[in-house]
Amino acid sequence: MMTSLLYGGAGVILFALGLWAFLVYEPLLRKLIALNIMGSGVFHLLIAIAERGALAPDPVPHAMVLTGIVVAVSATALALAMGRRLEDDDDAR
Amino acid sequence: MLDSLALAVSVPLIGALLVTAVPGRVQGLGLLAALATLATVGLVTAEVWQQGSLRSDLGGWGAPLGISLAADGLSAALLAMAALVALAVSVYASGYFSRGETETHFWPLWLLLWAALNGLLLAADLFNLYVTLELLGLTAAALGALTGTRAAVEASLRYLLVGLLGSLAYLLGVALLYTAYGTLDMALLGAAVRPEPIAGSALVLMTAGLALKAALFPMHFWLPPAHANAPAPVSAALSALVVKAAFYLMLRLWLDVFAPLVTPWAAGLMGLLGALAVFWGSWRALRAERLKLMAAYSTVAQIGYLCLFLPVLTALPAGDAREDLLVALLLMALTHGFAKAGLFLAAGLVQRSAGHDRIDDLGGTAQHMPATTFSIGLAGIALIGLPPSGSFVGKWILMRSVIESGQWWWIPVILVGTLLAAAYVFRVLSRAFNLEPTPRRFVTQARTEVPALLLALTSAAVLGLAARPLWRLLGFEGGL
Amino acid sequence: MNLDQLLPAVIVLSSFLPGVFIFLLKEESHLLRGVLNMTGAIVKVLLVGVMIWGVFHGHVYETRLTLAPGLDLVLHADALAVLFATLSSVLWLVTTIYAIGYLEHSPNRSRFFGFFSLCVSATVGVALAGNLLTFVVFYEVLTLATYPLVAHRGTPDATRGGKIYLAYTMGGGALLLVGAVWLQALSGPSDFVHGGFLSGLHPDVWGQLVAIFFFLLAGLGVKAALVPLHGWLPQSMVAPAPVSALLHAVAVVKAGAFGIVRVVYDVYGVGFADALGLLTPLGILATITILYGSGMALTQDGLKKRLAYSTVSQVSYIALGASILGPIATIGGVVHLVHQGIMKITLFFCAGNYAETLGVHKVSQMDGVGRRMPWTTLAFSVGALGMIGIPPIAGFVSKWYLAMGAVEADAYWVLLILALSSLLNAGYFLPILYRAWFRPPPKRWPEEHIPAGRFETMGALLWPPLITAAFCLVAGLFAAAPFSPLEWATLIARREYGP
Amino acid sequence: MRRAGTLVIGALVGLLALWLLWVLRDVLVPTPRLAELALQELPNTGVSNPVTGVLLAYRAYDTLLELAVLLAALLGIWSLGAASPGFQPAGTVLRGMVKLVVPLLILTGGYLLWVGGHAPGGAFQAGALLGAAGVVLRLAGDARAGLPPVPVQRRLAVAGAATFVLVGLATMAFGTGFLSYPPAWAKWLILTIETAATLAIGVTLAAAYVGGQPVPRSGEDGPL
Repeated sequence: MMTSLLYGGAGVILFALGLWAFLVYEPLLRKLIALNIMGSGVFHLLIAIAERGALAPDPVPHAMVLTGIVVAVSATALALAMGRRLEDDDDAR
Repeated sequence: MLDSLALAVSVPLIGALLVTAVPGRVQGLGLLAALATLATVGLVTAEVWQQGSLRSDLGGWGAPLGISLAADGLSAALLAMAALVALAVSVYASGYFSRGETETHFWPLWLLLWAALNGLLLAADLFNLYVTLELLGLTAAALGALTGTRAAVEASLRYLLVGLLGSLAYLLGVALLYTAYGTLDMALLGAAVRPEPIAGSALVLMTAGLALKAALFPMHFWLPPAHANAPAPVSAALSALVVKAAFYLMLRLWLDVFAPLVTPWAAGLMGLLGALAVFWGSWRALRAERLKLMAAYSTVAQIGYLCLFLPVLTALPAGDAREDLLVALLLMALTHGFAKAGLFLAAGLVQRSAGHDRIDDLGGTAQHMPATTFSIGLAGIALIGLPPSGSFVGKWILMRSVIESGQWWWIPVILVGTLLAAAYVFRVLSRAFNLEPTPRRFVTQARTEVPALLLALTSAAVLGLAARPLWRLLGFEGGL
Repeated sequence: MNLDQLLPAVIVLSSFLPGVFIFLLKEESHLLRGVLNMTGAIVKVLLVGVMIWGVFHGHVYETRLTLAPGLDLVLHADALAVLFATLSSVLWLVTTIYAIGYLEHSPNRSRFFGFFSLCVSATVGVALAGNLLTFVVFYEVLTLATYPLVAHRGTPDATRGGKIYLAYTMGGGALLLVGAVWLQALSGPSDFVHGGFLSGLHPDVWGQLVAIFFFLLAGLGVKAALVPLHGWLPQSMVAPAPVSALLHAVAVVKAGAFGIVRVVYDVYGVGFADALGLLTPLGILATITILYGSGMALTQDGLKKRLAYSTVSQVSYIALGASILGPIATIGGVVHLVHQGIMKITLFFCAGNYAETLGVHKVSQMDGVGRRMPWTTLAFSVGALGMIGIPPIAGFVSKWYLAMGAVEADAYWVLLILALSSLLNAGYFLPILYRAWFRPPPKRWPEEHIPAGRFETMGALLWPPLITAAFCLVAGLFAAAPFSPLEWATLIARREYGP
Repeated sequence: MRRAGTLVIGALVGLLALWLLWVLRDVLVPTPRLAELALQELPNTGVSNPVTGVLLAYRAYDTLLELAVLLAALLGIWSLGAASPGFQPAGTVLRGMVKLVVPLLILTGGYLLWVGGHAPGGAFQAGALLGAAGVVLRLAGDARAGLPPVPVQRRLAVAGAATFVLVGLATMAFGTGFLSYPPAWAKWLILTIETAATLAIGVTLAAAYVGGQPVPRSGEDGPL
């Protein structure tokens, strides 16, 4: 119970930190990292709830996290590619 | 066993995979996939028409362990609208993009977006919805950047980031719900949800995330640049379908999953945001210098319009009046979908023909393209909500319900919205009357002009006069 | 569905479908366009003729399309509907001939005639509307169809006129919509019936009914050009003459006045409206408008502007008739719906002829115009004298019944208004007639477009005003004949006040 | 001013965090959850690793769409223009290491793919390793990250989702319903899907790292 709250709470705090950084900082890279931290926060929470008490871990949140990671990677990749495209444009000027 | 629900998602997906693998025949294969998708959606709609609602347990597991797809009248109607709009967009795109790079990039992403849209409208599982939301967001952002201009890439990047933020808020909400209730299936959750803090937090997080994606005021800031800078067929799809999809999901959550939690105050807040969106979006549309920017701001206003339904809907007791209002909301959404798509497609033609889309300098172009000007006019009628458009019927029922539920303060909002819409639409249309010589003929490029015209015509005339089947589709009295 | 259920819809479509085809025509297909136009116009007149015969013999013509539960689109032919439908379809036929002649050689005719056809479809829809929803639908479609005609010329003036026209009519439409929806929320879905359908409502909502009346009146008053909602009318004079004729005599202004008549007689019922105290404000508004319009007309030098203000004034006779409780005043108001139409369209045709033939746009340029264009000026004189109320022209009949009605209702002040107004009418029309007939013509006309030949101007321009002028005389001389406007108005009044 | 804004946002976000912590404090109890049901049904899935069971049996449809998400990202990246030319060719030492590491990564990937059926592992982990091999190659100077020509890349990138959806349609055609594997076939179908998915993920990740359609070498395939 306490451990779960610790992990889950850490997830919430990560989410909040990421949200704060996303809202406050301008540069693309920081925003992207912030988003990934937010994502990690949610994943953290999911992992925490998978292992509540002494029962066997719940595989459903685990699978959700795996899927979530792939989605996050894809989105980050696309955002980075767009950012790079913008920087290339700047260089070309 | 033909599973029409699974087909409605997998057919466009297969189409996307095909055109990715065989880029040499992208246009032919793409159009073929579009037709096939329309056929599957037709099948879904027909089955819903006959059976009321459909449900399919993918993999045979069933809820809560497996994922289900489900369709009812609401989703079937939106699915059908999306398919018709998407087909028109596809035909238009086949004439709009010159053969080459852009076309190769457009088709696979476009079909993926369509698959995501169908997936979202049919999903019955909250986490699956997250995946479809992300697929939708990624494809939409990538398509928005297809023009390759700096403004477009910048706007799309912002769109992507905002979309991700929205999805993460949504996902956190899903995680909270799973924590509390141990299921992800919407129907099961709807039965389990109790008015308690964790469910309330999930509702707030998910609504906020989706409002961001639906560009509800004041979270609309990303929409106008993204929609205005995308290539015309993409703008049409983004404004008509993608934004509506987020709103649809929000509506589903409010009405089906979180119904016990929705207080009059919460619904009133949504209505207030909607009212502000109507004012702000319409005002900015009126001041917009460019046609596509005007259309984009008009989308902000229209989403606001849809939100006005929420407080009235919650105030009405279950019964005929509430059912009528729900259909009116749907009718409004459908009409706006067709109208906005038609408007953007037409705006794209104007832009291409004139080399720009500055409203003040459009005179000659409008005069030379009567069919396109007509499309803008017809779509405009539907956006204003003039008869015989579907939004007129929707507005009538909304106003009637507003009066009956005693929330008369929404009436001025509706009126001001209508008049501002008339002002921005006719600001464009008045450019069509000038001293230029006579146009050559009504339609000059059938492949691009006719889809726009048909969409606009559907919104302005067909939906309003033939709305009755919607009652039957949703299983309400008063249908055919 | 039998034919009786289809006829109203067919009548509306008889001009709508040609309109749609006309849009799709190539600009050069003048002949085909003319044929389509005329076919639509003639078919419509014939169908309306069938309907008159049927209504007279007790047939019920009703087309009903359910848009949504409680929202029926109803086209229903009662006596009042038939009266207005006949007026608009007959005058449309005449105006079509005139417009084909008037617009020869000008650009964008496909667009013009397309909207022209839509415009009359909407007007007939307004005429046949069987409930408020249907009325609102066609009323708004009418706005949409007339805007392109007002803005047609594309000059900065036309654009501005169009904008003002829209601003007024859209605002009015919004208010009308509120009134109509509010009314439906109170009374449920109801069709127009003689004597109204509201008197059974609980007295608690009477206050709301009064408010609704003013919403409806504001919406209708814009098109009917009631002061202070008349501002668009003089501005929209930039439109081509056939459009002005259409706006003033056939479609827009008439739709507003017709709507007021409908609301007073068939929604509230004139007795109930009187009980709610609604007739007095309506009468006051009409009076102000009558006097203001005439006063403004006196000061205008532009011929069309003078006619426009005259319309503002004349149309309010209809509202005035509706505001007096009593069958005779009702007859006067309703019959003026027709009489004002045929007289005013004659005047606008003539004004168009002067402009098109000689380039004469102002009253001050009209010296001796009667010698150069005697037939046109003759028609103009008939219309003008009718407006003043000189017997035996149609206008006299209207004013006579209004006056009698006022006496019947003990509203003697109306007599004063009528006298004053007629004096003002004379004040702005007689000088024109004097100039035209008795002053010597100038050496050169401002811009002589059409030289005098066998006729003083083109045949297509000359015949329409002559025909409508003849109508004015016939409607006055044979007012007591069966099927005359007066007889028809009497029938309507009899049904409204009931046995 | 800006600082004040930052503080306000910080305060609001902090409040949100506190609220969520308060909400979570008493719901982190063991029930309710799907674990028991998932473990109970596991023998019917054809795999014995519960996470793989969720990913490829219970929630296979999610995984299918997720492959589509990955593909969408790659397509988006490709649509943004050509890739940058890449890095300097690696020096001797690095090249030697690459020669060692890349085969090892591929081998490990293969192992993870196989083991995923009954222990932690599976297509994503394996695909990630393949992608990593591509990244290493690109860092070492191979402009195309060891990937085949673009037309082949396209086919490989769609292979995962295509196999997946075709299996789904096939099971539908055979009457068991979309993605309902017949028990006898389940294990092999899942393995087939996972293999295709591994390849697709590996290729997609590597291609995404290249970051655009590679500039064609002379005499080779053109940009499509």
